[in-house]
Amino acid sequence: MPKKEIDLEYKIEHLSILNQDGELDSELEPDISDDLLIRMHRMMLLTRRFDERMLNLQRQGKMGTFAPIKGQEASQIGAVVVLEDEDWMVPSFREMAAEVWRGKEMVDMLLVFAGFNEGSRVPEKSRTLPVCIPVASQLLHAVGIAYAIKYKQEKNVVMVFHGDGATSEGDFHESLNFAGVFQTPCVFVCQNNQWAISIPRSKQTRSKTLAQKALAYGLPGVQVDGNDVLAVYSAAKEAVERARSGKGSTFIECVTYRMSVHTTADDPSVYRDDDEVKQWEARDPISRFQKYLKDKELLSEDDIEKLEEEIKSEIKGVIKDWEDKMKKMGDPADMFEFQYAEMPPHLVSQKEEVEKNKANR
Amino acid sequence: MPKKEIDLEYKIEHLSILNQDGELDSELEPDISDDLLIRMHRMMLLTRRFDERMLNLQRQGKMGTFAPIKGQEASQIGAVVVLEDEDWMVPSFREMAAEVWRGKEMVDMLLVFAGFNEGSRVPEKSRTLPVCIPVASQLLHAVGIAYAIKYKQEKNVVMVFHGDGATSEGDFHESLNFAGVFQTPCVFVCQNNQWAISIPRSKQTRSKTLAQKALAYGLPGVQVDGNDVLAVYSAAKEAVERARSGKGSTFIECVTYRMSVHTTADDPSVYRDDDEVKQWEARDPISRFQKYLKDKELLSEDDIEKLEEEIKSEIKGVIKDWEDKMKKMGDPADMFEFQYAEMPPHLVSQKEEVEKNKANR
Amino acid sequence: MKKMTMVEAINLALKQEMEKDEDVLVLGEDVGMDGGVFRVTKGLLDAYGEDRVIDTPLAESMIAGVSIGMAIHGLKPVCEIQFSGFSYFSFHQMEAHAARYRGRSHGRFSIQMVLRCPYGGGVRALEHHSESREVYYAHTPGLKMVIPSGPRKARALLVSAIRDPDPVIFYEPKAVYRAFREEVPEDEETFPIGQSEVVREGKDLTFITYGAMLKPTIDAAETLKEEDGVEAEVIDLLTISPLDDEKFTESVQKTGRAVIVHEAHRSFGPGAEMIARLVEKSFLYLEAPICRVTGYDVVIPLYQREKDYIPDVKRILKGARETLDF
Amino acid sequence: MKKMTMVEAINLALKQEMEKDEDVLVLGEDVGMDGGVFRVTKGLLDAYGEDRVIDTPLAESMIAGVSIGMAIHGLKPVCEIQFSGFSYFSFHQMEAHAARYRGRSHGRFSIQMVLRCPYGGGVRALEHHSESREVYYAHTPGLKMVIPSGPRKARALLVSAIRDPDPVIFYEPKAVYRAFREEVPEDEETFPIGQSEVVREGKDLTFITYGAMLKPTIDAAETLKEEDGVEAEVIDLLTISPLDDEKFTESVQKTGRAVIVHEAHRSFGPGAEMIARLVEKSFLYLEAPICRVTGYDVVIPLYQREKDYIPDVKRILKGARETLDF
Ligand SMILES: Cc1ncc(C[n+]2csc(CCOP(=O)(O)OP(=O)(O)O)c2C)c(N)n1
Ligand SMILES: Cc1ncc(C[n+]2csc(CCOP(=O)(O)OP(=O)(O)O)c2C)c(N)n1
Ligand SMILES: [Mg+2]
Ligand SMILES: [Mg+2]
Repeated sequence: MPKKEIDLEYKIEHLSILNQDGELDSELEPDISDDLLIRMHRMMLLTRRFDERMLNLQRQGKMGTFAPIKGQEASQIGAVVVLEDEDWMVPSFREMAAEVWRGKEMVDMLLVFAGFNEGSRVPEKSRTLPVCIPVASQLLHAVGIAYAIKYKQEKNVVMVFHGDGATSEGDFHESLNFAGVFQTPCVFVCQNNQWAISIPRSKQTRSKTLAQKALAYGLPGVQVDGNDVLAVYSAAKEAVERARSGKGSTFIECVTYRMSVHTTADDPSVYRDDDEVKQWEARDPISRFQKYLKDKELLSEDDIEKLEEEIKSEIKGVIKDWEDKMKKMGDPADMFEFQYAEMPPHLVSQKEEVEKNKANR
Repeated sequence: MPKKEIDLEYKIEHLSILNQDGELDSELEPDISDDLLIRMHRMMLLTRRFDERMLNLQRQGKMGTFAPIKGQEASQIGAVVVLEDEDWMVPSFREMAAEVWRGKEMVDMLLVFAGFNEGSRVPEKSRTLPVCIPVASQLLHAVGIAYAIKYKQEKNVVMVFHGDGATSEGDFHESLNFAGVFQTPCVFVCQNNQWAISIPRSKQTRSKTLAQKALAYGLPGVQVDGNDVLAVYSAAKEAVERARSGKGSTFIECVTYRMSVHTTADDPSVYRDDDEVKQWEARDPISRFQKYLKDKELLSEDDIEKLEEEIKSEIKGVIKDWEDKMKKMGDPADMFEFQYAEMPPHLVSQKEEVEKNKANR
Repeated sequence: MKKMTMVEAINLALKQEMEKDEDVLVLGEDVGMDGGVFRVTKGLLDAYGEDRVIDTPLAESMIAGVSIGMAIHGLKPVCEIQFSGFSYFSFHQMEAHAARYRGRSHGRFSIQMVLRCPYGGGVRALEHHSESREVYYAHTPGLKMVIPSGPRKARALLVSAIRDPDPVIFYEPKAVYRAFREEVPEDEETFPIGQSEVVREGKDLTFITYGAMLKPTIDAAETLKEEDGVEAEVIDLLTISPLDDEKFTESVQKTGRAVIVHEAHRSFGPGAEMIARLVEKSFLYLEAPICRVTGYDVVIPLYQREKDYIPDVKRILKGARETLDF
Repeated sequence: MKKMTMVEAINLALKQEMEKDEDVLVLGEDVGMDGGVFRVTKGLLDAYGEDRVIDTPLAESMIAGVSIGMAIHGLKPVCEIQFSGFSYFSFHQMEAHAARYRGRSHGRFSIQMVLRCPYGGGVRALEHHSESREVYYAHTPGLKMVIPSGPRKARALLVSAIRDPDPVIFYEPKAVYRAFREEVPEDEETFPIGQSEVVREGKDLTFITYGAMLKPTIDAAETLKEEDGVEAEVIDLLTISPLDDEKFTESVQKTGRAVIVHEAHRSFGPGAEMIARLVEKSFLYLEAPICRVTGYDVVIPLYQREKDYIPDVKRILKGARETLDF
């Protein structure tokens, strides 16, 4: 039946700058200082190696469950480097690279995964939230912070990360709607890594792109090649500038891939094809960035080798530090700390109970 | 920056057939039997009068809180008449007209609003759910029923109603996403009556239309003039046919207006302009439908007068019945019924407690 | 002193705290233009503008979650959930985050927020508008749960809650909203969270109650005096969690007998915890079983049978007399 | 009889019920292809296809709400929430609807669904993966709350839960999932919901416990026998709500002393209700205060301190000896 079409003034675009062979669309090349490019590369490599090392430690039984980031370095680093220190970063649970860039101590990460609450401490000046396990629930905190920034007439922004699976949760919807209505300075970075544990993107939602979900909230949405650090950077830069200048939120879908297990408790061979992983290996974000940097003569094979050595010893240092720290931790009575600003009487007496039990052992 | 546009194969259309003066776009006129047209009109008028009467009873203190439907008769009746008896209808709390069409006894409505649980009984054969107070939560039940229908390879569909405010709730999002992924035979009828208590549509969400929210789930969405019963009918018919033939869900936004109070506990003069109400009075769904029926020579002023009399005495009968029924109700021990299929021991003893208390009074 | 209803007293607390501290703001459904469905936030929008008195879209998880974010960035949000029956839409945000950010960040973040909602029966409302489920919150570590019983305490406790560095769930007994007036001082008044109050002294029996149940309990105590010559002590809990067990312990060690009165369901209800604490700390003082006069373990019925669900003076008297006669 | 872990036993229950009744289906996150993150639903997808073993999008309220709808149309969904810590995302659906459709429709609709989730500590997991908050459900009228302690009971109770016309919350102690094997009959076996079991007889003291705490409680009972010559009775609750207070009443009227053991937080926790019932029904039999050996009123710590949070044999023994020495 013929009806009147409503003009939605809307389109969804896909952004790609550095293709999977590291070839550049030079028209779109963002203006990034050499120094920043080199630091981005270093962080991507560092976190790749740290990720591998943690997997190793976990397999040895030295750590509990954690969620590897392998393959998602570009979509995290490309986005997060755009932030100022005074901006807020709100991670989900798979943004180790972005967290480390923001100053999260690697030793603290190891502590958390080894079961010590101390590792999730947030240093006084840091504006990076602790990881958030309940999927999508952190998005509401992000827009709440963004509202507070706007309320205080400050100039900072919030960048919040989440996965493709997270887009199905009610909290995702409620956050983006709030961001739309109140035009909060919050940038949503969706790490569409194709999988939510065993559920592929295609079964998560029937929408063609995740980016188009922004339309429901009157927000701009864009899809980028999430393994292309330059594309992620460009989209994030534009979005952060929009937010900072009072024009509100943007939704960025980074199309990337979870090259490893969901968490160390997961066995993807049960539900996904190795072939798929191989295809994505060819689109690795690091090698393609390295080719770009080499083309720009900012990086040589030698540099890479030296960097790998440097990283190895940095990680070794972190692990040593971690092992030392663990020895000094684990007083059971610590569980009563930080429950309330002031310990209420019933916790004081329960704490005494624990201390008494400890003394009697 | 130049990017590649993604073709979403998507548009949002607005449908209007009978304009506010009752003028017909005859190209779009749906094929509805005379008999059905007359029954639709009768139901719209009956429920308008019943609504007015209930408001009256409430103001006299004979009933508790209820939510008037005035102005939304077309968007309810236009949609619900498309259903077969074996289809399911899932209301929110403001679909009195649609419920009565589906066979809900008016006397039961009065009982509920007068504080008797008995009024929310669902007769054995009925496939109309009881009203659902928590906004948007009923949408999930609707898609669950729709899944069950599909699972059982039956041919029925589900029609679920909700308001504009409901589109902000997480449960709305999760329902539509489920409907998209599993292509369930569920038609969503959004009664966009411009207000959610005191919150206008424009503050509920920044999206230009509510219909476009369907895009986020890969579902077709359409906006119709909700005060135009022919437009609502046409859209609902198409959607129900789609669902019945296995092609999945449709989202219909009916643009209508809450001409009365939110509920009898509400005073809209605090937050909305009388002028706005006046504008919408000119778009009344009943008078425009009457003009159409008169033009078709299906209705005369005389018929209307007779009908009004008939309705008056029908409502009178209902109220008499209600008053009689109330006299026989109110045994406090009834509160223990229907909590579980079998009454567990602690309820048996609590019930005895209540019976003992009653005996002692 | 001006005599105020509870609605007016809470409104005063909000107004004065907003006047004093720019970081305090109010958000929720219909709290702005409409002044709240019970008019508790009336006048705030005009006084403080829409950035500070925020009419939100219809989404409770959002209201709670956004408040958490605001608190992280240093604001002190007072959010309203329109009825406690809809607060479970945001329960995961309160349980997983409001209650935990302090611990999770190892002390860095305070979630200084108040989640206000009307609770309980008594206003002839529809389903989901009359529940009393304070246990869900009271059982959740990291949250505080406060229930005032009258206008003056409501005002003082809300001021304390707003200033409390921890998240406070503030249940307002809607049956009390306009039931009576009390003198409320214009000048600042606070009342410590975590502290109950002996509102009537007695030596024969201890009543422990709170919220809308305080009034019928006091009435029952008066009747006991008149008809039975019994002196009942009445304790108004005010804070449900952390539970102040000192005052009722002391009282029951004096009276030897206790009756607990609440609207909430009996099983796994708030009264059970009070009994457990009394057994733990005052076992040898107990001269009779502790009696629970409570809502039953059924969904609270619509208003025609509500009065049979909610404890009233007769039921309280019956419980008290059985306890006294034991 | 085959020896099975709890995971295998639950899997057997699901398989047999699905085999027997086409209306039974399974839904949740990763329950299909992956067979569930704990492999509880392993093999079901292959056997019954994706219409009956439904991998849902990531949304807990949806999982519960859709199950309610399915039940209304006559199916018997068994839905899985991946960890009990995420079940609060769907709490409003369970509280407002699963628990109430029977009452609301005046008996017309049965919400015959089971909401399964792993709960409790013991698997070195991240935050939100170790909670024990059964009270939220136990306090909610209209719901049933079941917690098995071992493979055989888990299988029998799950079959009963699936056939139960009321909504059942089925908490599976993940610490027990693979902790030990038990003989589980291949042939159908059920166990009545609402019934507890005396798993060890004794005359001196009554332990009341359930779930993962059964094992250390029995160990403590054995130690008491060996070291103290004390005969402790042990009651495995199995159903938390509706609470079977008959068996523990009888037991405590015999022993005069009771110790309650659970992982859940102490305050407003499940133990409080058992104490309240014992006080109500067995006051004159009590020879000592009833002791609660429980999780503390703090967010359960990450795994290094988890063992100090969760009751163990030593703490149970200490509680028992204090009760015996009173
Ligand atoms: C509310 C909630 N439900 C379920 C889980 C269990 N869970 C952890 S991660 C995950 C999948 C998340 O998928 P996605 O959002 O795509 O993020 P990714 O893991 O791919 O980074 C699930 C189901 C959880 N943590 N929180
Ligand atoms: C979950 C929930 N939150 C809040 C309310 C209180 N409330 C009842 S109706 C309503 C507004 C609903 O607006 P809309 O969806 O547009 O429906 P309408 O009332 O206009 O028909 C609100 C906030 C509720 N019933 N349920
Ligand atoms: Mg993912
Ligand atoms: Mg509306």
